[in-house]
Amino acid sequence: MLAVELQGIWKRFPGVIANAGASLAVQAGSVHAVLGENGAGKTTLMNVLAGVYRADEGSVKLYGQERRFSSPADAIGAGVAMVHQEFRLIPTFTVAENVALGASPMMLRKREMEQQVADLADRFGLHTDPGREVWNLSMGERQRVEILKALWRDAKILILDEPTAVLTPDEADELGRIVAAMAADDRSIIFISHKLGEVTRFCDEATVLRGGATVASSLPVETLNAGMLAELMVGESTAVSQRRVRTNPATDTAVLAVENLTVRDLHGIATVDGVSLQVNEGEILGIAGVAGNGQRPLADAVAGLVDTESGSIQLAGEALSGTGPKARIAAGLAYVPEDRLGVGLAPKLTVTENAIIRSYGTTGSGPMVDRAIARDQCESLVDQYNVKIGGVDRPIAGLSGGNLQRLLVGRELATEPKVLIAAQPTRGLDVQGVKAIQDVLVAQAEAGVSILLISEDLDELLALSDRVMVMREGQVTAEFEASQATRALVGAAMAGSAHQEAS
Amino acid sequence: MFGLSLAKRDEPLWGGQTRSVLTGVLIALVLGALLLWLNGNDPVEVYLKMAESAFGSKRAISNTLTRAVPLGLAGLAVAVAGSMGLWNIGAEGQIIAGAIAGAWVARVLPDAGGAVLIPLMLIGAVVGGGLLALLPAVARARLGVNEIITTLMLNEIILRVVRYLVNGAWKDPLSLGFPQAPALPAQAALPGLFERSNIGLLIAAAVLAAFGVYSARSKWGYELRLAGSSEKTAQYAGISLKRKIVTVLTLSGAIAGLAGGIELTGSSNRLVEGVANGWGFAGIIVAALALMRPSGVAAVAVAFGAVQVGGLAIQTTGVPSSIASILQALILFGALAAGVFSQYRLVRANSTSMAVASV
Amino acid sequence: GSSTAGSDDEGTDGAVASDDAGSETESDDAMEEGSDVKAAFVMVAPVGDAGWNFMHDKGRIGAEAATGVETAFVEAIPEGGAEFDNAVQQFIDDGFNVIFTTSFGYMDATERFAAENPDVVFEHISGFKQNDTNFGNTFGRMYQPRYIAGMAAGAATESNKIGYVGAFPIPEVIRGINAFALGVAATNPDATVEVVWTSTWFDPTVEGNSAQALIDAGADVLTMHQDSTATGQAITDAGGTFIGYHSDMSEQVGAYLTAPVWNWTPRYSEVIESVKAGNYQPGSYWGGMADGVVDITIPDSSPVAADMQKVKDDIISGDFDVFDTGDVVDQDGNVIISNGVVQTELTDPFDPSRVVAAEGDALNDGVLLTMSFFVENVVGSPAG
Amino acid sequence: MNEVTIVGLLVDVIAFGVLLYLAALGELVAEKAGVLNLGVEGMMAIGGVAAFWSGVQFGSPLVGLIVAGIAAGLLALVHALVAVVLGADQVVSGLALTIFGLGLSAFLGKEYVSLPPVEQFGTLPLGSLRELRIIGPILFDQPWVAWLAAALGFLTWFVLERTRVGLGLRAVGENAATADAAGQSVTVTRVAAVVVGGVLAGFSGAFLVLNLAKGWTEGVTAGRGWIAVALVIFGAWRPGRTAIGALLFGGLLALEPRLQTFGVEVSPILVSMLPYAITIGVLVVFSIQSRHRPSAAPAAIGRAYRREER
Ligand SMILES: Nc1ncnc2c1ncn2[C@@H]1O[C@H](COP(=O)(O)OP(=O)(O)OP(=O)(O)O)[C@@H](O)[C@H]1O
Ligand SMILES: Nc1ncnc2c1ncn2[C@@H]1O[C@H](COP(=O)(O)OP(=O)(O)OP(=O)(O)O)[C@@H](O)[C@H]1O
Ligand SMILES: [Mg+2]
Ligand SMILES: [Mg+2]
Repeated sequence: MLAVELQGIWKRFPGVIANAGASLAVQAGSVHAVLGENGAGKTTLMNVLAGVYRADEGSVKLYGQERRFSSPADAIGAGVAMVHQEFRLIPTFTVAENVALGASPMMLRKREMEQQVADLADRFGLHTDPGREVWNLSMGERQRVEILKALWRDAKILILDEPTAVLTPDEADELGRIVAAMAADDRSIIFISHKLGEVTRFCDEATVLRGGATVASSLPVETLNAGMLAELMVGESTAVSQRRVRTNPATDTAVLAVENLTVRDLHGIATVDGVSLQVNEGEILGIAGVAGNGQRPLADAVAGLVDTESGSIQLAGEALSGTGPKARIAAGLAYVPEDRLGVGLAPKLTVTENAIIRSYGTTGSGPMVDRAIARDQCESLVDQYNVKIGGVDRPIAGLSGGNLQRLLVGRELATEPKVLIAAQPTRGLDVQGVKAIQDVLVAQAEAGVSILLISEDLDELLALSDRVMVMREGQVTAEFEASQATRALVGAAMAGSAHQEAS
Repeated sequence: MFGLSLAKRDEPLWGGQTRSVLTGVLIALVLGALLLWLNGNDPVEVYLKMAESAFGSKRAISNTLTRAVPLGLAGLAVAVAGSMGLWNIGAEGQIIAGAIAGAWVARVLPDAGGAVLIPLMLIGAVVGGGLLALLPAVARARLGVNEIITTLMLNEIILRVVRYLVNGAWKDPLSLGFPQAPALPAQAALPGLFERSNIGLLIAAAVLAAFGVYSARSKWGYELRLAGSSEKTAQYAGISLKRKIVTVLTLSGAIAGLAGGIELTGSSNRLVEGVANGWGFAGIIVAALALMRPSGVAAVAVAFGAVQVGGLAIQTTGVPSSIASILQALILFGALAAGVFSQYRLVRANSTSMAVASV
Repeated sequence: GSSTAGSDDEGTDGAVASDDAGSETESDDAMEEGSDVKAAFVMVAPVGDAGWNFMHDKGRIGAEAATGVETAFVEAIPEGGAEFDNAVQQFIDDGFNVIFTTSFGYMDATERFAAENPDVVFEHISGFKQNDTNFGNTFGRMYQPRYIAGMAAGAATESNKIGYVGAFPIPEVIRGINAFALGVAATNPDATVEVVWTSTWFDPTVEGNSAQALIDAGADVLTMHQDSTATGQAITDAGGTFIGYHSDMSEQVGAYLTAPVWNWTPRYSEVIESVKAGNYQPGSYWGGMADGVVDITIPDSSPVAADMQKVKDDIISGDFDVFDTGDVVDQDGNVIISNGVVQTELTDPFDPSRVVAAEGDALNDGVLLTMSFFVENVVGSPAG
Repeated sequence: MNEVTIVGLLVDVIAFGVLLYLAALGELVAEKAGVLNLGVEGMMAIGGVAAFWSGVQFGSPLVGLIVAGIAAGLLALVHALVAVVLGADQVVSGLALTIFGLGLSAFLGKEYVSLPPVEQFGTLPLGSLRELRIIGPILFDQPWVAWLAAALGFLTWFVLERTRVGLGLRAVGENAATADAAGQSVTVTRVAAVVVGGVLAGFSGAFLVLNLAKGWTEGVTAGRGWIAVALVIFGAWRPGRTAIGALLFGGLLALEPRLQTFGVEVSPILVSMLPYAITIGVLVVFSIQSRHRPSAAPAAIGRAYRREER
């Protein structure tokens, strides 16, 4: 019996077609993987199923019956629950309140509710403190709350959109067991993940999306291997990333030196906890780690975007601690932040205005922005990095992720930095994009730029880095020379245990 | 609701904001006509009177422009802050503060010549308005205190300050105890231009033009827009947000203060309690209709000034002032709604095929 | 019966009383053949405020009926701003040739317009400026009926405490309070008049609240110098007695006893008629009860009704004037005026260098216009 | 100063407190759902004129209250349509609502100016309780609307904190996308909250016109709606704290004239600044205290929600 049947789903957003006739069929009582590259339309399709988006065309059937959802409430009523990729939690609510939101009895009895949530959590081995406000919780805990929400509703159909992205491998396995138990209970689970190991271990069948359309549906997972899947996802055979050979090996001069750096978040938790590292001239230092283990605050702290509690940062011998971002830029630091549209670019401004974020202060002498120079700079970036734009005076929000990234990386490199921090530089890029950016990084390193590369993509790290450090809970827990770094070793260090992800 | 929802247009409609304001005016005029008709007035006659009194003669144009001056400056004040995502609801109070400071200058230097006194009074007004905005600015920058509320509260406080001055310390010895401030020295009046317009019009036009260009073209204006687009990006670009918040809100107050100075030396010959006369609140509306772009403020201010002049003129023909207010509110609602429809279209989920029907 | 010569539906407007609704169409009909006089009024607050502006609007309607000229008004025009200029200019452009500006703060602007428009007559209310040709001012001696009202209050109070809700401590209001208090003393030497300032001309809530404060302090008779009837409502609820102001408030207020009232109709009609006849003479008109611009209702119920009537008659005939008779003693016990002779040098409190009256001078209007002390049976501060 | 004047002061403190509280409670409900409504002043005015109208027509304050609630609720619906359903700017729409409400109430109320008062909200038949010394007049002799306000305050707290409806409403005000994904209709919740806010502002206007100003005149609200807006912030969006604030602000309003009868010589103009100055002070203190917590303000306030937009 088919629990879910989506057919011919089309969904357009201004300037983009997210789903182009996608389909999906999920057997009742099974765990079904939905795979695809970033931007392939997975989340969009799930949002259609969950009543968040209204499809332009297509049909939704649950248990053979046609459904038309005009709101998430309708979908919830039909037994569909979704754990969203970006958390849908209210920070000022307690765990219990978040869990019960929209599915509570008319009268709320706090104690009783918290007890029930605690019971539910215990039953599935999801440890949490139901009385705590969510803003106090770590990312992993928040993920558990999200899953509890779906369990609380006793959903027949559960959508998990990249639930393991912020979990440690142990936690991910735990989740795998829960999912299996649920399936055994005749529920249907749709599981989205980029980690193919998880797919093969947790799931029964897989559907692959590409460019918004379904390119393979309901493949039995036993018949799959990672290479096949990758091919289906990207549409062309890509060589698995290979270690690059440098022509001009790194030197021993430390250009960036971070000493005993500690950063605390708003709640006083040390997100970076006594980290020391140095990046030599022309070297690429890779930082590996499960998302949320301090990589981002580390990058922000080096770039001067967050206050540090203690420690020192030096760039080419110049002390940077206590200075603002401007001084660091002037000292030769460039930063490609993880959140490109939220941090690295200003979405409402035009392409040109975004292109000059680094240079406007120093070009032209007077108080005015020299528009001719600005335009030239923008156009040369667009040419050099092959950015596809609608027009230099259109808002940048209209660009796709890959093009945003090209412009951003290009802009940062145009400052001719001594040190480049690149956080997730190829996330969300297509194959050519990934290759182009990776080529640029290597070329820069060979030209003597020191690069701090933060990536969740282990293959990328292994392929590009001269050295790899692993961060866990804010600390550097392991360090490998390129020659010794293997997936297995680094993966184990990331997980913090002997356990490693199968692949 | 009713199976209808709003979907973003790929491109905003041509002529977006201008068109929406005009559509709003049109909607308001239709609804207003109904109201006028119910009240026993002839809508056509009333509207003709409105148009004529706002644009029908040199004098009418002067009246409209005279109003556009405080509206434009207050609108600019709000827009300057607004382009960085800050809400200055306190232009009303900053206008008063500017007028108080300007009047204070005249008290201190009663014998200075006009060429000295007027500029000093206007500078005083700028400083006064800026100072009143400084508290909300610092509170917002340092402590994150919501500037909407602090500026709103300061309006009420400064209104009572001027009332206190007029009734007490600054009471005019020559007005037989009636609560009003003394008349300004004759040389403090802004020189006239034509009809009732004075050089305040030129000052305002210059300030509006300068800010229009400066905010669109300068590094400073660029940083404002950057901060307004995304706080984090501004920080990433090395812009000190705290300092920017303080300077921008203070500047915003200073511009509103200038409006107070021009009203004081231009339209009134003494400090009066009602010097702000709602211009500050109207400025919020002007700025919002100009989409917080300083360069768009002047045009909206003139249009809004015309609506106000027209609204007053129809009163002389027996239309109650309440109807003039209602018309004004209707125009605002109309413009707001039309603004939404210039960016969104109404979509109906077809009950059989989920196909898109665009209305 | 009671004599209410000045209340709005009697007196001068009898001739065209049926037309006094004041709507524009009707007034066109009522317009006299050949008259091209049109009268405009500028009001500082909505005429719906039930006080000062309300009475001016009634005066306008009355004058329209009495003279047959077309009238128009604008309301809620702030003092000292461009709006006033716009409105007045609009009136002039529309052919209005008598313009009444009915708030003190319009004085300077009215003066300026008068200079610029010699063909238009401007009459300013409650100020003191004028010119030789087309700009005069008008006010009324409200203190006269206030005195008579005080007599009624003195007789009515049982607690010997009378409350007075005042807007601002300015001479006009202080003068009214003193006149009222002298009237109280005439019928009840033991009673005091307690004053609370509201710092607003119009805010029914604050006015009612101030009235309640006086009631709680023991007052059983209240009056006010405000623009709403809130004081009257408060004392009605408390079971006391109310003395109104502005208009005869008997309709609105249950505990109504009497009220000093404005009646602008005769003065407005007079100005309009003089313009029609081409013989307008600007001046400082400070009319009293004899002119009908201020008046009072004498309540039958008052035990002192006969005395009040006598004082009213004497005021009208000129045999009695409020501050001219007997001793006027301030709160500190100083005799300021005795039988019309100033006993101590009086200077303008706002310009102490200006002597208003020297010791031994006869009482003059300047003393009344700058009055800033309270008489002895007033409790409260004349400084606010 | 004696017992009578002190009791009188406290009676007024409660009356003003009730006036402010009703309006503030309405604003609180709307803001908790993420909608700022700066039209309180206009809604109060409409409520006032409606209450007076029905007082003239039906002579029953209860009917007046209901009619005032309906009228102001309908007015609030305009804001709901423009700012919630269409998602236009909440600040401008609210300001426009104030202009609209003041104009419309003046227009509709023209014929009621200077009419005698209509029947007020009376007291509850509490018998001898009302005769008790001191607390009798202060508590038990208050018009029943005061009890209603207290009850509504409690009800608001209860609904917000203890029921599913309140949880959903708060969620909408904190993060509309999250509430929506949890099945809570953002539009319906917000429209309802704005309308409820309007109804309460209407109640406040009715109480103002019937019991405090005791008659309809243009401008009767005299800026009290703005105090109500401030009060919500003062009360940190909590019904209980807002009640305390209402009594404090109401106390300052009541004290203004009474200080004079107590013989305290301070300018009433200066006293009238206090509520605003205190609000600023409290805001500053709050933000110093809560630097390391999420702000008490509903996080989504002022932001329109459109489901398919990111
Ligand atoms: N609300 C929206 N408005 C505009 N564009 C959108 C919206 N949601 C999705 N898109 C676009 O639709 C496309 C598909 O996005 P979707 O989120 O479904 O991808 P995905 O497969 O889930 O990717 P990822 O693996 O990164 O989560 C993308 O190009 C995205 O930018
Ligand atoms: N927040 C957003 N709001 C509106 N549109 C968006 C948003 N994010 C993305 N889009 C739209 O989605 C489209 C695709 O974005 P996305 O980053 O997913 O591209 P992509 O298909 O992955 O392309 P690329 O291969 O270049 O990465 C863009 O054209 C953009 O217009
Ligand atoms: Mg996704
Ligand atoms: Mg992409």
